[in-house]
Formats: sequence, C-alpha cells, structure tokens
Amino acid sequence: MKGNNEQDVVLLKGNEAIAKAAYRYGYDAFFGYPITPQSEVLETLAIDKPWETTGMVVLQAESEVASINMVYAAGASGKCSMTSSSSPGVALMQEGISFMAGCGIPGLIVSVGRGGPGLGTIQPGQADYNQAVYGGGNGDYHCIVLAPASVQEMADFMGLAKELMFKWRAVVIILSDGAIGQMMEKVVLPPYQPRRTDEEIRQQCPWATNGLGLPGRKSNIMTSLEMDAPAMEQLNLAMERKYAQIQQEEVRCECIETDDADYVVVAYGISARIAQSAVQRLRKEGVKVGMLRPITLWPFPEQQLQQLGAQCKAILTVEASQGQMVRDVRMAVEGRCPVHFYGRSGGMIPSPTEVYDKLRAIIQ
Amino acid sequence: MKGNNEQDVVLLKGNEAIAKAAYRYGYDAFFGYPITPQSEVLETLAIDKPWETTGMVVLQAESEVASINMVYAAGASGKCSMTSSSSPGVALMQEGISFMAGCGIPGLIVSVGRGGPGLGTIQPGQADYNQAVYGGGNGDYHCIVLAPASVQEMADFMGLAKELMFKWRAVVIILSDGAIGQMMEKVVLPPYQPRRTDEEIRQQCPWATNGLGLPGRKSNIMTSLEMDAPAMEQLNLAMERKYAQIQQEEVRCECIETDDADYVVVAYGISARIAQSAVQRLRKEGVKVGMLRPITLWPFPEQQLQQLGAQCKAILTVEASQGQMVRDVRMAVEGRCPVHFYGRSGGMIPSPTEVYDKLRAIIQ
Amino acid sequence: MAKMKGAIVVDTERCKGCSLCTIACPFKLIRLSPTVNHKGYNFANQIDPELTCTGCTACAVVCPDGCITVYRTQMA
Amino acid sequence: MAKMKGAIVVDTERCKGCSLCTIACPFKLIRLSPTVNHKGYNFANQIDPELTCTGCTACAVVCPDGCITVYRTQMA
Amino acid sequence: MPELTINLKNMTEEIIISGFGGQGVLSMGKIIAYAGIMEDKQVSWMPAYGPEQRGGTANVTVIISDDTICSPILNEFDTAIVLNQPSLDRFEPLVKPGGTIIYDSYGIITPPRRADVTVYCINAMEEAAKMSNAKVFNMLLLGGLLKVRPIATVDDVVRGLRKALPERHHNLIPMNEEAVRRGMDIIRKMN
Amino acid sequence: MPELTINLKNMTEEIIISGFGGQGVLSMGKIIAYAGIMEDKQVSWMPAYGPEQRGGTANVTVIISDDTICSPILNEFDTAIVLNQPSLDRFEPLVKPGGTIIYDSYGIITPPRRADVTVYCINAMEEAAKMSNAKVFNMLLLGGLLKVRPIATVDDVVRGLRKALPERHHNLIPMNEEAVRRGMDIIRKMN
Amino acid sequence: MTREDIIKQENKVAGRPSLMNDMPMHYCPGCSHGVVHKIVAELIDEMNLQDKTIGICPVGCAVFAYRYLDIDWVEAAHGRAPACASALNRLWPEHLVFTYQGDGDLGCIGTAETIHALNRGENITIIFINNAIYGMTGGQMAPTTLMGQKTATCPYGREADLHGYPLHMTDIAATLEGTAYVSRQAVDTVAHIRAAKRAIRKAFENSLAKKGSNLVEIVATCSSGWKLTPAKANEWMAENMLPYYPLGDLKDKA
Amino acid sequence: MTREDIIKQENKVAGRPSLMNDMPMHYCPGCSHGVVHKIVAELIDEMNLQDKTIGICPVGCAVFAYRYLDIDWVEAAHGRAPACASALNRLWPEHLVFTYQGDGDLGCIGTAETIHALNRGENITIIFINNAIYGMTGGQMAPTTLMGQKTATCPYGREADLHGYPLHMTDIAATLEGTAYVSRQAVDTVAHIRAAKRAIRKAFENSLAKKGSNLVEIVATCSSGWKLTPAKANEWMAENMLPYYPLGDLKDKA
Ligand SMILES: Cc1ncc(C[n+]2csc(CCOP(=O)(O)OP(=O)(O)O)c2C)c(N)n1
Ligand SMILES: Cc1ncc(C[n+]2csc(CCOP(=O)(O)OP(=O)(O)O)c2C)c(N)n1
Ligand code: SF4
Ligand code: SF4
Ligand code: SF4
Ligand code: SF4
Ligand code: SF4
Ligand code: SF4
Ligand SMILES: [Mg+2]
Ligand SMILES: [Mg+2]
Repeated sequence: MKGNNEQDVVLLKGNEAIAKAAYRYGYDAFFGYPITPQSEVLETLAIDKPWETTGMVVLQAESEVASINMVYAAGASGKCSMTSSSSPGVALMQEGISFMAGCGIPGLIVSVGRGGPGLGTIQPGQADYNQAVYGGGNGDYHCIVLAPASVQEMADFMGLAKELMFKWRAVVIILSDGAIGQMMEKVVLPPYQPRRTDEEIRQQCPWATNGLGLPGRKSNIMTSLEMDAPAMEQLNLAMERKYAQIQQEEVRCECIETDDADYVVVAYGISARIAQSAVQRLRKEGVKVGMLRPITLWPFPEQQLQQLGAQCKAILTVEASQGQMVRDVRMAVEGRCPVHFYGRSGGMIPSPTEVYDKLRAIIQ
Repeated sequence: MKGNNEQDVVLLKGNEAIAKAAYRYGYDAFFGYPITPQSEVLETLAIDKPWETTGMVVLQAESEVASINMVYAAGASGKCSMTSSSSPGVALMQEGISFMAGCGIPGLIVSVGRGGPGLGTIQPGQADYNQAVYGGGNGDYHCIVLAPASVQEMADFMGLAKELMFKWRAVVIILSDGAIGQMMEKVVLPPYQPRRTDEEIRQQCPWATNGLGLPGRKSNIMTSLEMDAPAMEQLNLAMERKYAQIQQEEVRCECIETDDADYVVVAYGISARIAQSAVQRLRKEGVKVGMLRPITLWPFPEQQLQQLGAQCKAILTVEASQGQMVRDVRMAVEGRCPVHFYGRSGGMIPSPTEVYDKLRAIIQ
Repeated sequence: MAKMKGAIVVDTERCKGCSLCTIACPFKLIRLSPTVNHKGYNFANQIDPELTCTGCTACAVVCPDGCITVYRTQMA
Repeated sequence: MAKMKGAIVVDTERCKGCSLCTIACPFKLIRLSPTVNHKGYNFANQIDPELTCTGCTACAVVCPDGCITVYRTQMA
Repeated sequence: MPELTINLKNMTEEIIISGFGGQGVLSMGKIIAYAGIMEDKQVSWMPAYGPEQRGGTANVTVIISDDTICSPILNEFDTAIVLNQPSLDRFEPLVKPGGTIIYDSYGIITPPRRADVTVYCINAMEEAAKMSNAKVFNMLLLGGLLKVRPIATVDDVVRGLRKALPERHHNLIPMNEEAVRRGMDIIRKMN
Repeated sequence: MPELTINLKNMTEEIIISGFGGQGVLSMGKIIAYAGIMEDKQVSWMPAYGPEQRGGTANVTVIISDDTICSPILNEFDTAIVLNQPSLDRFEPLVKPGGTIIYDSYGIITPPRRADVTVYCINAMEEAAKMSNAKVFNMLLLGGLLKVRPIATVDDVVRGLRKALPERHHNLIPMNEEAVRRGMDIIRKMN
Repeated sequence: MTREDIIKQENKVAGRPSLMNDMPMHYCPGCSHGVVHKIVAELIDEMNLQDKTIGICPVGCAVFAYRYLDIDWVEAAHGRAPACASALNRLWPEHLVFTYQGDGDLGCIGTAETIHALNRGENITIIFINNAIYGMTGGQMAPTTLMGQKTATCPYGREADLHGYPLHMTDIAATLEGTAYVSRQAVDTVAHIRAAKRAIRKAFENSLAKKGSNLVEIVATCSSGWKLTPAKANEWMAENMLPYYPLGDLKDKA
Repeated sequence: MTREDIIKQENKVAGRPSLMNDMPMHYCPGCSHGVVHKIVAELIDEMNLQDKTIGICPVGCAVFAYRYLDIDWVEAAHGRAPACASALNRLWPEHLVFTYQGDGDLGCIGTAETIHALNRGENITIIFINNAIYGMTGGQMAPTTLMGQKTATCPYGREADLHGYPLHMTDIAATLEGTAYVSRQAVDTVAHIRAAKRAIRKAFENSLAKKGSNLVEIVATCSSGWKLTPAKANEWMAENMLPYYPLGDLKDKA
C-alpha cells in the first residue's frame, strides 16, 4: 500500500465500519435488534467479540423498543452506548429518543434508511430525514444528526458522535442509508481508544446515575418528569439554550465549488455522491455549479444556505425521498432564489444523469 | 334551554365528547391504553357501554403499540376505528401510523398533548405538533391533522375524521391538548348514525380485507411491503398524488378579521382561544389585528398565509411549545413579512395578556 | 428476661392518618387525633398513660410513611 | 383390497430440488435430475419403470412447494 | 331572551373554587356551569388535573359568560371560593379588585385580608354537619355564591341538576334545592 | 507512484458481476476491490442485498478508479461478468458501447449478441470441475477479467488476498494464484 | 396398465390445494413454511371458510404468505399480528381469524401482544413457526435458538451468559387462562404433517366455536439459516429441536 | 419511668431508615408503596450498597420513588425498566441493579421486556408491586385486576369476554430458565412485611452473587384506586387478592 499505512486500510461495508469503529473508539455498549439493511452492525460485533478485548458489551435486544431503552439507561449511567436500526425499527424508538433528549442522556442511534413508509422496501432510502430531524417523539427536542456520505465517514462519525454526545449530553443520530450501509469502500480505521474507567466517568459525568461517589454527593436522578409546569418550562428553556448553542457551534457542511456558483445542489449522504457526479460534469461543461453537502442535518447549515440563496440563480435539492430536507432548504433560503427538488423514492436512488438533466433543465 | 334543543346540549369534557361522539357517529371500535390527560375517553366508553347499543367494540389494549396495530387491522378490514393517547403514547404509535399510511388504511388517532419531552408534565401542551404533522414513522407520508379549539369541535371533528379517513383512505389525527381534553363546555352531540352494515362495507370498501365477496373477486391484501424498488416508487408516487389532492381540497382554517389586518396572529387549538382574547382587546383599541386559526394542520393553510404574508406588517405565531408550527408559518410566508413567535412550554399555556403584550411590542 | 418499656414519637406533620398503625399496635395504643395537621390529615397519636407500650415496633414497621420512631428500654 | 397403482406428476419448473420427496417416498421412486430447470434447480423426477408407486401421496404431502400431483387407481 | 334574564347583563363571571380533594369542588363547579347553561350562557369548566391533586388540593375554574369564552385558563378571577388555607393563600392575590372571596371558616385559619374585594364567610361545613348530611356541603356553598353573585337562579340550578344527575338520583333534587336556599341564608358579608 | 503503475492510467472501471447466489459472486467482487486497493485506487463494492436474492440472483457492482468514486450504484457498466442466463439478459443492454462482457458458457444458453462490445467466454465452471475444486471457480473468472481488463496485477490480487483472508486461510493463496493464472489462459475472445 | 392410464384427472388424489395459487413461493428449497401453507390452504378449503377468513402475516420469511393463499390477508408490523387478530376477532366475530408468525415475530418483539391476546382469550388461532432462527433477515439468533446453536449473531454458539436461554412461548401459552388449545407439532414427516393438520383444524374449530385462544407451534426447519441441506435440516431438527421442544398437545380445554 | 426516660436517642429501635430522606411522599394515605420503599431503603443500608446500587423507577405511582431514597435512580419509560436494568447489569456488573414496577408497567406494556430480561438471566432484582389496578392514572383496569373487580375502565366489573383474564406474571417468571428466585409477598401485616424483606434480601443477594434474575411480587393495596379506606383495603386484599395470588416462594434455585 502506498499513501497509507497498510495495516489500517481495509475494505469494509459501511455497517461493518460502524461496528469496528465502535469498539476502537471505546464505546461501552451496543444494543440492537436485527433489521435489513443494517444487521451487519450487530453481526460484525458478534464475530469480533469486543467483550473479550475492549470489554464492550454487545447485546441482541428483544426489540428496538428495548434497545433504545437500554441505550437510555446505559447513557444515564455515564456509559457511551449505541444502537443501530432501520426505518420501522427507528420509528419504534421515538418514545425512547424523546426520553433521552428530555433527560439529556448521551447516546447514539445509527439509522440505516430504507424506502418507506411501513415495511416499504429494504432498498436504500432517505425518506427518514423527518424521522431523524423532526423526531416523532413528543415534546420540543432535537437530536444532532450526522449524515455520512462514505464508509470512511461511517467510521469517522462514530468518533465525532462520541465526542458530541458527551459534550452536549445529546442524542446523536447517524443517518445513513442502505447503500452506504451495504457498500464496501476502503476505510482507515481509528486506532484503539481505551474505554473510560470508572474514575474517568465519575469525573467527566458527575451527573451520571451509577452510585460512584455516594454518599459524598447528592444522589443522581435521571428523569424527564417534572409535574410542576413552571419548573418543566424552565427545563425546556434550558434545553432551548443548549440547542441554540449547538446551532451556533456544531453546524458542519461541505461546500464544493460554491464560491462562484450560479447554481448549487444541496444533497446529503448517498445523494450527495451522486449529485457530485452531475456537478463535476457540468463544471467540465463550463457551468458554474457547486454543491453544498450538509454533514449535520441538525443543526442545519442555514446561514450557509441563506448566503447561497442570495448569491445563486437557483438551488436544487436532491434526495432519495419525495422531498423532506428540501423543506429545510426552503426555510433557510426564504424565497431569496427558487429552490427546486429532484428525488427518487421507494428504494430508488437518483442517478447522476437524472441530476444532470434536472440541472440542465433548471439552467435553461 | 333556549336557542338549542334542550335534549342535545350537554356539559362535557373534551375527552368525554370524543367518546360520546364516537359511538354516535357510528364508529366501529375504540382501542386504547390509559394515559393522562385523555383517560376519560376510554373511561367514558366503558361507562356508556356502546357495545350494548350501537355494537361498537371497546377494548383496553396492552399498550399503545398494540392499540395502533388494532386500529391498523380494523381499518384494513373496512371498519371505522380509533385510538386515543397522549404524547409518549403517541410516540409509540409511530411505526403503526407509518404502516397505516403505507397501506392507505383509514383510522383515527386522538392525540391529547401534554408538555414534553419524555414524561415531561401532564399539563397541557402543543409540543406534539411535529409528532403529528411530520410524523416520526419512516418514509414519505402524511396524516390529516385536525386541531379542535373547543369541546364542540372535539365532537364535531369525530364526524369529519370519519368522513376524511374513508374519503382518502388516510390516517386522521385529532391533535388536541390537555386543556381541551379536560375542560368542560356545552356541546351539542350529533344524532346517532348507524354503523355500516357488512354489505355497506363491502360496497364502500372493496379493498377491505374481510373475506366478504370471496371467491367472486381477487383476494384483498393489506400490506405496505413492496420489495421491488421501482414498484415501491410507483406506490409512493401514487401516495404523493393523493397527498397533493388532499392539499388542494381539504385545507380548513378560520380567518377572524383578517381582511383588513395589518397584523395577524396564527394559532391553533387552545392557543387560538387565548390569542383571540388578545386580538379582541387590540381591535377594541383600534389596532387592525386579525387571527388565522388553522383547523387542518396538515394540509396547512399555506396559500392563506402566503396572502397574509404579502398583506401584513407582521405575523405572530402563538403556541404552547418552543415553536413548532411557526416553521410552517415561516415556510408559507417565505420572507414576505416578519414572522414572530410567542410560546410557553412544559405545561404552561400562554395567557391573553402575554399575547397582547407581545403584539403590542411587535406593533411598536 | 426483663420487661421492655417502649414509647413512640409520631412525626405528626408527615402522618397521613391512614390508621394502619392503630390497627397494628397489639395494645391499641395509637389513635387518630380529632384535629388535623397542616395537610388536613387526622394524625396519629400514642395514648399510653400506663406505659403499656413494649416498643414492639409493629406500628413503625407498618407505617407507610415512616412517621413513627420507636424507643425501647428495659424497665428500670 | 385391490392393489393400488399410482403415478405422480412433478411441476418441474416449480420444483426447487429440495429432495424431501425423494426421502419421503417409501419406494424411493423419486430422484433429482442432473439437469437444472430455468431457476437453476435440479428438479425431481419420478423414476418408476415398474409402476411400483402406490399413489400413497407421501411425496406430495411433504413437498413444501406443492409441485407434486399424485394419481391413483385400482389395479385393473 | 329578556323574559328570563336576571340581573347580570352582558356578564362574564370567572370563578375559582378550591379545596381539598373529596370536598366536592369539581362537582360544585359543574353544577354552576349547568346552571349557566340553563341561562343559555357560555360556560367553561377547567379542573386542575393529574396525580398531584392526590391528597392535595383540587380546584376548578368556571367561567359563565354571555360572550364566547376564549381562554378557559385564567390568571385572575372575579370570585374565589376557598375551602382551606392553602387555597386561600394561593388564590386571594388572584382575585380582581372589586371581586369576591367566599370562604368556609372551618378550613380557614387566617381569613382574607384584602380590602379591595368583598369577603363573605359561609359556615357550610358546620351547617352540613347540623343537617347531618355531608353531601349537601357544596350545595350550601353554591347557595351562598348565588346570593352574592346572582349569575343564575335557584330554578336554573334545579333544572341544571336535573340534567346533570342521572335519573335515579333525581329524588335528591329537592334536598339539594333546600340546601341551596339554606346557603343563601347563612352567607355573611365580612367587610 | 509511477514505479508500480500498470497500464490503465487515470482509469475508472465499472464492473457488474452477476450470477446465482452461492457462486461466489460477492467474494469475487471483494477480491477485485482489494486488488484495486493494492494499486492505491479508489474502490467501491455495492451488492444487491436483501431476501429477494434468496435462491435468486446475486450481483455486485465494483468500481475501481483513480478518482473519487461518486455513485456506487450504476446504470451502465464498462464490464459485465455474467454467470447465468437471467444475469446476461438483464445486464447485456447495460454495458457501455466499447465495453466488455465476460460469460461462463455453463450457465448461458443464448450468448451475448451485441457487436459494439467485446465479448469473452471463459469456461470456468468446466475448468474448476477439471481441477476438481469448485472453490477456485471465481478465481478463474478473476484471472480472465484481469487478462482482458488489466485493472490490477496478479501480484495485487495475491497481496489483496493476503489482506482479505484470515491468517488461517493464507495457505490457500498459492492455489488461488494458480487459478487466476489459469483463468488468464483460458479466456477466449468471441467477437 | 401404463402411467398414462393412471394420470387422469379422475384419479387425482393429491396435489396443490385449490386455495393455493400458481405464484411460485419465495421460500428456500425445503422450507417448512411451504408445508404449513399447504395445510392451512387445505383446511380453509375443506372447512369452506374462504370468505370468512382473515389471515394475518408476520414480518419474517412468511411475510409474503399473502401472495400464495387466495384469502384476504393483513400484513402486520413485526410482532403485532396478535394485536391485529384481536381487533379482527372482535369486529368480525363470525370469522376465522388466524395469525401466522415466526419465532422472532411471536416470541421476541411480539411477546407482549402474543401473551395478552392469548390471555384475553381472543377467539383466534396463532400458528407459530419455530425454526429457532431469524430466517428472513439472514439467520440471526431467535428467542428459541438452542443453547450452543450457531447463528449470525451468536457465531460461536448461543451461551447463557451472553444470550440468555431459549424461551418456551408455547409452554407459557398453555398456562394462560385464555387459551383453549395449545399444541406443538412438526412437519418433517408425513405422520407429523398429518398430526399438524389435525391440530390446526382443532384450533380453527375452537376459534369458530369461540372457545378461546389457540396456539399451534410448528417446530420447523430453516435450511438457509442453519446452513444445511433441506434433508440434513430435517435430521438436525429431529435430533436437536424435538428433544427440547417435544411434540404433542400441551393444553386442550375441550 | 416516664415517656421521657424512654424517648432517648440511645433507646431508638425503629424509625425511618437512614437512606430515606425527609421529603414527604406523594403516596395516598396507607399506600403499600411506602412500606416497600422502607424495606428497600433498610436493605440497601444494611447491605452497605448505597454507592453500588442503581434503582430503576417505573411509570406508575412509584415514578417518584427517586425522590425518597438517597441512591442513584434512573426513571424508565413505561414498562421498559427491565430493559434499562439489563443494560445496567451488563455495564455495571458489580452493582446491585433493581427495578421497582407496578402491575401495569411490568405486566402490561412491559410484558416483553420483563420476560426477556428474566429469561436472559440478567443479575437483577425486579420488585413488582401488584395492586391490581393502575394507581397513577386514576384507577383503570390492570392485567392483574381480579375477575369482577370494578375499575374506571371496567366500571361494571372485570368480565372475561370483554377484558380477558388476570395475568400471572410471577408464575410465568418462575417457569423461565433465567430466574433464580421468584417469590410472592405482601406488606399488610408485620409478619408479611418481615417476610417480604427477607425475600427482597435474598433477591438482592442473588443479584450480587450473579445467580440470575430475581423477582419479588408484593401483593399490595391501592386504597384510592379501590375506593376503600386504607384499613378496608388491607382487608379486601387479604380476602380477595391473596387467595388468587397466594404468598410464598415460587422458585428458589439455590
Ligand atoms: C420493527 C422491525 N424490526 C425488525 C425487522 C426486521 N425483521 C424482519 S423479519 C425479522 C425476524 C424474522 O424471524 P422470524 O420471526 O423467526 O421469522 P422467520 O423468518 O424465521 O420465519 C426481523 C427481525 C422489521 N421488519 N421490523
Ligand atoms: C407510554 C405510556 N403509556 C401510558 C402512560 C400512562 N401511565 C402512567 S402510569 C400508568 C399505569 C400505572 O399502573 P401500575 O404500573 O400498575 O402502577 P401503580 O400506579 O398502580 O403503582 C400508565 C398507564 C405513560 N406514562 N406512558
Ligand atoms: S411499639 Fe408496639 S406497643 Fe408500642 S405503640 Fe407501637 S405497636 Fe403499640
Ligand atoms: S401508619 Fe403512619 S401515616 Fe398511618 S396513621 Fe400511623 S403514623 Fe400516620
Ligand atoms: S405417491 Fe408414494 S409411492 Fe408414489 S412416488 Fe409418491 S411417495 Fe412414492
Ligand atoms: S419435494 Fe417438491 S420441491 Fe422438493 S424436490 Fe420434491 S418436488 Fe421438488
Ligand atoms: S430463510 Fe429459512 S425460513 Fe426463510 S425461506 Fe429460507 S429456509 Fe425458509
Ligand atoms: S393511587 Fe393507589 S398506588 Fe397510587 S399512591 Fe394512591 S394508593 Fe398508592
Ligand atoms: Mg424464525
Ligand atoms: Mg398498579
């Protein structure tokens, strides 16, 4: 191997990368239930047996409802834990996600989307954007949503997710899809990071419900319940402040040749890769096209889009759905320029040619 | 009793009105699980025993997950059925709702909101707007969302819901809140409508999976599964067309003195009642303030708001949340005029004075 | 064995007047007061002029709200 | 009782070559063909030159894919 | 509707009734609301709900109005009927100037002190004990209320009861009417 | 990196391999991808997944490129390796003009007819039977591919195998190398 | 006498049941699901219930059962078939309502729905295909996977400490007051298939007679999940599954 | 000797356990929850486990248990406490992990989580407060509500046809391979309270000794839900509940 250290470059499915990155980044636990197209996450962990090496706990739960509540409790006690699932499985987690958000419990959900609604198809889809970004749990809350566009990012975002979930006491969702979950690419896996010791947890998570340090402190309680409405409102306002800060600090996106762009494509994940083909082709043809790829879907790169909205002649949003993120694009652009949409759904993925054609049609 | 026929005017809680309207409108079944602040729906049905009169089935399910799947099957077989729940209970229904939407199964969910996230508080809240309007189930789908603002509307919308769910083979959500669920008001209950006979069901729901008419027809199958992505996409496109038609035909809202309004308050449900106090007060003070009360939250009165956006100096959205519907208002207004927000959350409800003050601040 | 003498102290503001201690006491030494505490409950009171209480702790054991402290000593 | 004669017809395009019928036949009259059907399966075939088959239906009963039709008649 | 109209015209009366759970606070509110309906008024009845009322206080906001009722949840009231000290402590400051406070002396240790509201006392608990019928307690209170805030007639109350009560309890109506009238008698102005 | 670079410069090769489940289609794709990695190329491997492959066809799209790979899912291919009739029927029209089709005659009843692509036949099934080792079937195919589309060297394949296979199977590598070389020998151009 | 003399329409004694259509089944070769489908098709036909039956498919390999039997079907969400059946039983009391569920569907994610429907005594039949694995998703551990058995998610064999114990849902069902008939059967041999059919018939009859809930477990094979040939799978089942899940009626109220 | 001679710190023989703080409990007068809280507080104290315990609260009247006992607590979603406990058991293997759940929480919405945690043999203790009703939400029917018993959702009494049968979760628990100790106790009398405490102690000890899962059911009262005085509630329980839910150990593996 040339450029890279041969030891570390491997060919992995996105789902496998998630699993291997999990124990390398020192995750404490995985709880999950099989569902296509992400079962390889649990299967890879089962084969690699990290419980014998890093001590990571791996448990096949009885359902997605159980999984998310295991993640809830694990996070409550200061552990770094995760689950993974796909569309209907994630739907079942909504109550648990809302509980986690309500308590400020760190945890990761890897959502490998297929085409919906209902059972739909198991082919790749991005129609779970609303599910991840707007939730479906009750109440005012947000999850930090990361959208990887490559197997490498599947691995890397496991590290980012760990950092963010503890920094903000937030639920992180890695919103992927069947294509990125199932495809293999080269990936450089991270070096092993040790799991945190009890002492580190005690110091870094003084709020955690694990008994450590008692009776030298008040007992820790992890609850989202507050019967007293004025007190509950204060909790909500504190959450709002946290969310506002996250929106300030954690927006991530990739801007490709947007500086001089007359037209910009907005796409994330697998659609971004596809759209990029079309953008490159048009650039070669001399059209000033750029691409904005949101990496965090929440917080959403609103400011960047506001700016592009003022600069561009038109924006095209491409999704493997009937149009979900496009609403956020429209909201950010607020009429500054037309926002078009191209999407495929039900397990179909837009093709580079389709995106090219759509862009050409807009340009004319 | 004067204006009304004395027989029919009663004093009822919103939740009781839902229950009594259900069997009067000829609903076939209720499946539900207790949760504050809506347990009176099931309790009222248990007391009134409609199974002995109209034949309506009433069943306390083992959970909200079971409830929604009972509604799913009942609707699949052509029956008019419903459930009711509150915030975290509705979160648990998201998979089932997505399945219903995916199959085009008629059914009603009454969602009586409290303050969230998580367990939150049991006091009234409107922070489940996203949950109802954007779902949390997987895939591209919509539910028709009705927002009653009085006990009378709780009763009336039961009739409307029945009509809409069969007209469109759609999931209808009545999005109420703890205040409207718990408060008593005068209400005129509808006259008894008989439940449909088997023969009527056979004729009106030829798609229903109940065996009726076999072997004279192809067997009916109710499924959201379609492994073949191109076929699944066609199903999605057909759903999109249906949704577009619903957006054309079913938008409902109440416009109060908006014709000449310089300022408009947008609010639904309990917040609309409260905001109306403030609007009336300002009108008396000579300020040209109006109110738009969306009755359907989906489809959302976008056109009406576009128009008002062009006409007004500013729009104020009032919600008992940290701001959820306001996004849809912004999306519709698309920068035509400033959109402000006032909200209380966590079980707190905005007061007329607060809304008045906020409006005054905007006007200055 | 020397005879035991007991006495109890009821946290009357905490007491909810459930009466379970009055039933549990083998000597029926506890009564609910006719007056109410701040929360509106007729709280429990030991009526034991003859020091019949043996400090058996039954009342404390059954009290759901942990309102009763029992003291016991050998009769002098 | 008169002796029964049977014969089977295999829907070879439907057959998946699972071989369960070959095991179930008490007289081992069914074999999988060396050639494959369109789907690529070595389908089942009755090899019964001596008309040993009694039409007992065992093969049809066990066939998971309902590929076997059994005919039976009394020996003439 | 002039033939039946009573003395409050174009009125809106915003009432809070608050006491311990089990004192009949909610059903008293309901009877008031029903009486309002008999006058063809708009009414709303909004309880404090949920488990926090367990053993604690119960309260209900009742609004009777000639106009559409906007908010059923209020921050201030025309009239407060308070049956114990915590309720008085909480709601005394929330009565509008010129408003009314009615309390039952049994549950009240420190009576209301505000000078800008009219304060009435009614010994309903005592009276109910005298009548050896705890059930009429809230009817006595209601009578007191109607005396000082004639938002409905006794007739309305009786008609309302007829609607509110299941047929099998209609035999209790005369006793209740009696209690309402008694309540009108025993209420006393305190300031 | 000129010292090791082989004949395709600034190349992108988009390959579909399709056959029955169990024919080693997926792992063949993986070995090609690994060989690409050895050349420090970008690679992607995208299978058709899910239960519909049960008993049906399996296929995988492999892309080897000097550039970043945008879409791992393709509508047309440079090269198609097809191992049965349904696969040929499905993918023959999707090969780009000037592209390559490689088929194994065992599974193919009607061979490819397109004139604007180069068609190769390799009797890998037969050869594997001759070597009495069904496991080398896909290595033979791989050899054939490398012969006509030299996207990687045999050396790369061997190094790739070393990475792809668990240590305990490294003893099989020589046999596989042998099969690759054999595959290079037996592939025949058909048009 | 020649084959041609025998193969005449009037001599037909066995074949695909008339309720089962031509659609080729998606199951792997030798899969037990197919056999059970046939039994069910025959019974509905024999009992003349085509227009009075509602079948409920699971999420699992049998998700497509609705393609093969010409009756009306509802496809339930994973594990929720018993909730669906409960609703249908109450709304269509004269109908035969049955669910068809795998071990993952019935005994894992659907544990609550299964137990509560049975304990409510819903007049339904649950057909429970126990193949000790998640067939559809590619061979993961099921609640019924045997100790030591290897699956995709316990590749070194099921261990109590890591994975807990196999769950005996049928035994639990038999203890519930709401169940009328609970039986465990298999479909590996002609005799077993005939017995299984008798059991399902009794269950259907009970359902129609409103005697309460009925559950028939079918100990089944999954050659793909087990990575065995269909023939070997039957053998493995007889050797390993049947001792652990012994056949017979566990409860018969009648 | 006077009262004053007796009431001295050194003579104190019973009182509120030290782990139970001053916060007044929100329970109704006479509620069994309070008694069980005291037992649990005493045991954690006696076993010296304050810094090695994680308690898991249910959704139910005991939702606020976390306010009263000075240990670390996780408030679970309705029914999911056993899933929470499973995660915590595996991540904190040296800790005492226990759940405290009502009948609705454990035996209705949480049926699957309860059965699977127990059957996995998680080294946890489940304390199951069976008051045959939904206390918190205002007295609706629970899975354990007795036949004929009146609740807000079966106001004319529980009937099999409409509401199904009471569910015996503890009996099911005893049949599961993963459970080490399963017991049914009550807290209506001093003797029962002492026995209940012994049972919970054994369960705690088993959990720490990694012997498997433990479940202690407490047959309890809910005077508010039952609309009885606390004293009458105890009587009703003894007369009606105990015959149906008899006390004693159902399983003891040790
Ligand atoms: C909510 C949800 N979770 C998970 C899945 C994925 N899934 C599909 S089938 C299945 C298990 C099937 O196993 P089993 O019930 O034993 O049926 P079998 O295929 O073995 O017949 C799972 C987990 C799903 N579709 N929905
Ligand atoms: C998902 C969900 N469904 C329903 C509820 C409402 N709820 C709160 S407590 C409870 C039942 C409590 O009964 P039980 O578990 O028996 O406890 P108890 O109050 O009797 O001690 C219910 C249904 C909820 N909070 N969350
Ligand atoms: S300690 Fe015993 S004797 Fe004394 S009051 Fe309490 S119960 Fe009665
Ligand atoms: S048992 Fe406790 S709460 Fe009940 S009356 Fe006695 S002291 Fe009061
Ligand atoms: S009918 Fe009987 S004898 Fe004839 S082939 Fe089939 S199994 Fe063999
Ligand atoms: S049992 Fe059926 S599918 Fe299997 S080999 Fe025989 S005929 Fe073919
Ligand atoms: S995977 Fe198993 S259960 Fe599914 S069809 Fe194949 S053999 Fe049958
Ligand atoms: S409602 Fe019942 S369980 Fe809840 S606190 Fe009151 S008595 Fe206890
Ligand atoms: Mg299975
Ligand atoms: Mg209970």
